[in-house]
Amino acid sequence: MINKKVANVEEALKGVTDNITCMVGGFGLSGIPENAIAQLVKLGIKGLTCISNNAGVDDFGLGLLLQKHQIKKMISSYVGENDEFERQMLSGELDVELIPQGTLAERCRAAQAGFPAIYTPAGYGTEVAEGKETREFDGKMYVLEHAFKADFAFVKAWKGDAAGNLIFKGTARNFNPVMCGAAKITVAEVEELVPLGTLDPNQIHIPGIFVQRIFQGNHYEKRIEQRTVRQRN
Amino acid sequence: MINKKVANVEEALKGVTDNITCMVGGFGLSGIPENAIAQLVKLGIKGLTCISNNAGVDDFGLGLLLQKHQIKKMISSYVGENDEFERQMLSGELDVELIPQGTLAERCRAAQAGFPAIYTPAGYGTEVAEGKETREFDGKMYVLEHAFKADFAFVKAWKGDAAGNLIFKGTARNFNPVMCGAAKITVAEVEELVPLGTLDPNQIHIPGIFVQRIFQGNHYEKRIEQRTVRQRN
Amino acid sequence: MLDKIGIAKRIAKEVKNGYYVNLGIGIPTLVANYVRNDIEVEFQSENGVLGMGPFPFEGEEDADVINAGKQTITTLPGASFFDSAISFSMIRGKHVDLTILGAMEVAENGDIANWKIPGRLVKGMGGAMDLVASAENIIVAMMHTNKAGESKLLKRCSLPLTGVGCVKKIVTNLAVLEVTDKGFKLLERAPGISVEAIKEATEGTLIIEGDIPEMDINN
Amino acid sequence: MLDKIGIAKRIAKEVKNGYYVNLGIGIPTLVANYVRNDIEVEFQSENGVLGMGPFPFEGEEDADVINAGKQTITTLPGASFFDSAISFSMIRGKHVDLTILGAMEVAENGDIANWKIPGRLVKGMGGAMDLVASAENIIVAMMHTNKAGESKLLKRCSLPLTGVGCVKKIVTNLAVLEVTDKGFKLLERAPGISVEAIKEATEGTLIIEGDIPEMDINN
Repeated sequence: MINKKVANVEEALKGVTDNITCMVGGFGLSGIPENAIAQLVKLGIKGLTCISNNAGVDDFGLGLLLQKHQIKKMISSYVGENDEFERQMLSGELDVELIPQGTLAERCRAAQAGFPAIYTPAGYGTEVAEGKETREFDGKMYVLEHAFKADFAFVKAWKGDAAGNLIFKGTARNFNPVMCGAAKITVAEVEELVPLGTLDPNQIHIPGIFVQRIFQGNHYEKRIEQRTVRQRN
Repeated sequence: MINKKVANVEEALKGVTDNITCMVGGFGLSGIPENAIAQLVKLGIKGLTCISNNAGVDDFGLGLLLQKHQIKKMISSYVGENDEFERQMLSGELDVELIPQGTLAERCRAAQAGFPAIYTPAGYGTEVAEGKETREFDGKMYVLEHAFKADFAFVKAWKGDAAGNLIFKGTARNFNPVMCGAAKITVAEVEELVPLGTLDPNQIHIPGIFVQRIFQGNHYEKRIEQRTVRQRN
Repeated sequence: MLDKIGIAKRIAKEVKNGYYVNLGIGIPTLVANYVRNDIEVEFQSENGVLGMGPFPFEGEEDADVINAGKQTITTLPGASFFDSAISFSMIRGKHVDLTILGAMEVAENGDIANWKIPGRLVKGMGGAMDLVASAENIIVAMMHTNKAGESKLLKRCSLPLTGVGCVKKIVTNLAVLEVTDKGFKLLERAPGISVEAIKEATEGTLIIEGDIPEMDINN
Repeated sequence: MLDKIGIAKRIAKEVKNGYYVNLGIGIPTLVANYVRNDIEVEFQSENGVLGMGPFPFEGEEDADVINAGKQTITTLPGASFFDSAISFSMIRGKHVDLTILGAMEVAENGDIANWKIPGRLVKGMGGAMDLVASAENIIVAMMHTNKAGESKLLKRCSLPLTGVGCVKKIVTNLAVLEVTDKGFKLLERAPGISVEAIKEATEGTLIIEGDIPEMDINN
């Protein structure tokens, strides 16, 4: 077993510098690497390019980095729900590249799997395809989209072991698995780091080979963005 | 829940006709759809084009179909261990297209995921790339390989439910998941069809949306091709 | 004229037995409430769940179980969770049978615009571009006209597109229309709405053949 | 001159702490037996397992747990099973650190041929083409000459290629060689083998700089 365990978030983020490109897992506020984001804030890393489906809310998730002007560019599919984001985008402080959600997922997966580019139908005929190569296959048009290149991927899982194996929970899985191994260094934080041999080899969502560093995170808030409930009869 | 359960292999293979293209899961003899193969033999379906990593052995797996001359063409990565196969290939009765194993997997996955084609480095500069489009990305050469088009995919899982959800076991997983949803109709046979709600939604390898028909198979032989053991001290 | 619930009810009738359905935010989300309960349907949400159930009872919300609108949800027996790549494999691979989504504009050639208004804050397309580029069967749920009273069914979209030539059917507060080679074909009128009123509210080519029946929004 | 076990032992020394390793069939498989046990290494098999252990005890074989050679195996704590697409994501995505495989021919430009002999039965390339096209670090394990005594280290491969310009290192029964821009650079001699004997057995350009040390095959 190749040991990926590091003692804490400080050790997990060693080597992170200004101006890196990082992938950040999560959908909305679900499954975001809360500890890694807090540490990026603490370290005062500047000039980040973040590849992440969303940009958090004003006071949580990537919003914490936006508050401190640590993000230079966001590559996302949906960035609503964030006033500070809006302000920085409109003022030109923040560069924003919006791409279709499936394209975002697959450009990560391409990096993970060693594909240089993919052909997707998403965005054909729209401004998303402007300046990009397009091509017809079987009468349908596709856009050539390139694999992402990132320095770090920060992901969050439910359980993990020292070998770097990960299991996600519910819809907190989302972009986390496709970002593992899609950057030079993948840092996984887990709610519970379980003893080696505890996880069923048949039920591992991401094998440890895609993860370089793993640590047990602390104090997960797991904030709910839209609390919707129904009444009991 | 959309019910995918069919009563038996007869019902599962309804609509299978001569000259179809089918994907067949398994690696060696591990994880092969034993019941579907037996039924193809029984139905006497002819002129099959089979997309399958291997071609079985003389008296098991796809070898059973070869014996009866039911296969017209094999698309595989490795076809050793089968004398009848060899004879038919050398005599020209059987058409064989050999492609790299990773390319085989990804051409299935492309069909599953709605990608028309992929760029893979495998086979560049070899006869596998002859007549195919090649392209450079970042100084490395890639071959354009197209998604498979198949009529049926026959896969085998360990457990499944009426919704079509599948869980595989060990290395019997192999090509089975990537073939699900990669053909017009995916027929899954399982060792155990469990009651709906029994499978943990978090631990499903293939969601039922990729499966059209599911049934519980019978009499799995699960033959071992190379029985290797070590001595107890 | 229909209200949003009326539109949702009418669209619910388009949901057939055995369909996997992806619902967009807004009116489409309401559709789930009105699907006949004697048919089998599964709802997919692109953030990674198939087999969505109703909202949870108070106190049973799970931050790790949400839909694409970031709302807390539950799952039904037979549900599954999966990652974003697999989710869009379902969508791009045409395994999802029906996509229902809102729009700012639809053109008579099936183009749709629903993600961006130049000069205004852009929130992003989310999964909409993948959905419209892939789905075989797309129904748009929207008001027939915008707040300024201008038609949203146009000859050509004026806003940046989400997808080209993809919309098949439109259900508005005034009508049900099909996108054909020749334009918007009027299929049904909302209760109490005249063909004239629909003509008035439609900028794109409107095809009216024979008597146009009134909608039945009940299942 | 080394036997197959000697070659495997010498290659085992190339396996470093923290490496994920894919072993081909034949001599490469033997390498696992000689890797130092004070380092951490995980073996990947392209049929879908990471963290392979030794063969099972008799009676404990599981038809559902095999390696790419179709042999029954066991797994070690921390192992995982996965599908063929993910397996080749590991390989193509360069997550596997070292690939060790056999060859019929290697050319001085790093080309390798190991899957097909025209006119003879072709079994297929299996995962070899994916492995050699992707791996950063490929070591070939083979005899220096074929059964007819002809060199397998050539100026140009005569057999159909498996991959181009990909081999980095070769360990034979006679020598350890590195593939460089200028040809095969001789790094080590097998015990008792002279530089002359290696020259004799090498058709491709052989680069000999300074004294060539004898191999140490012990860890």
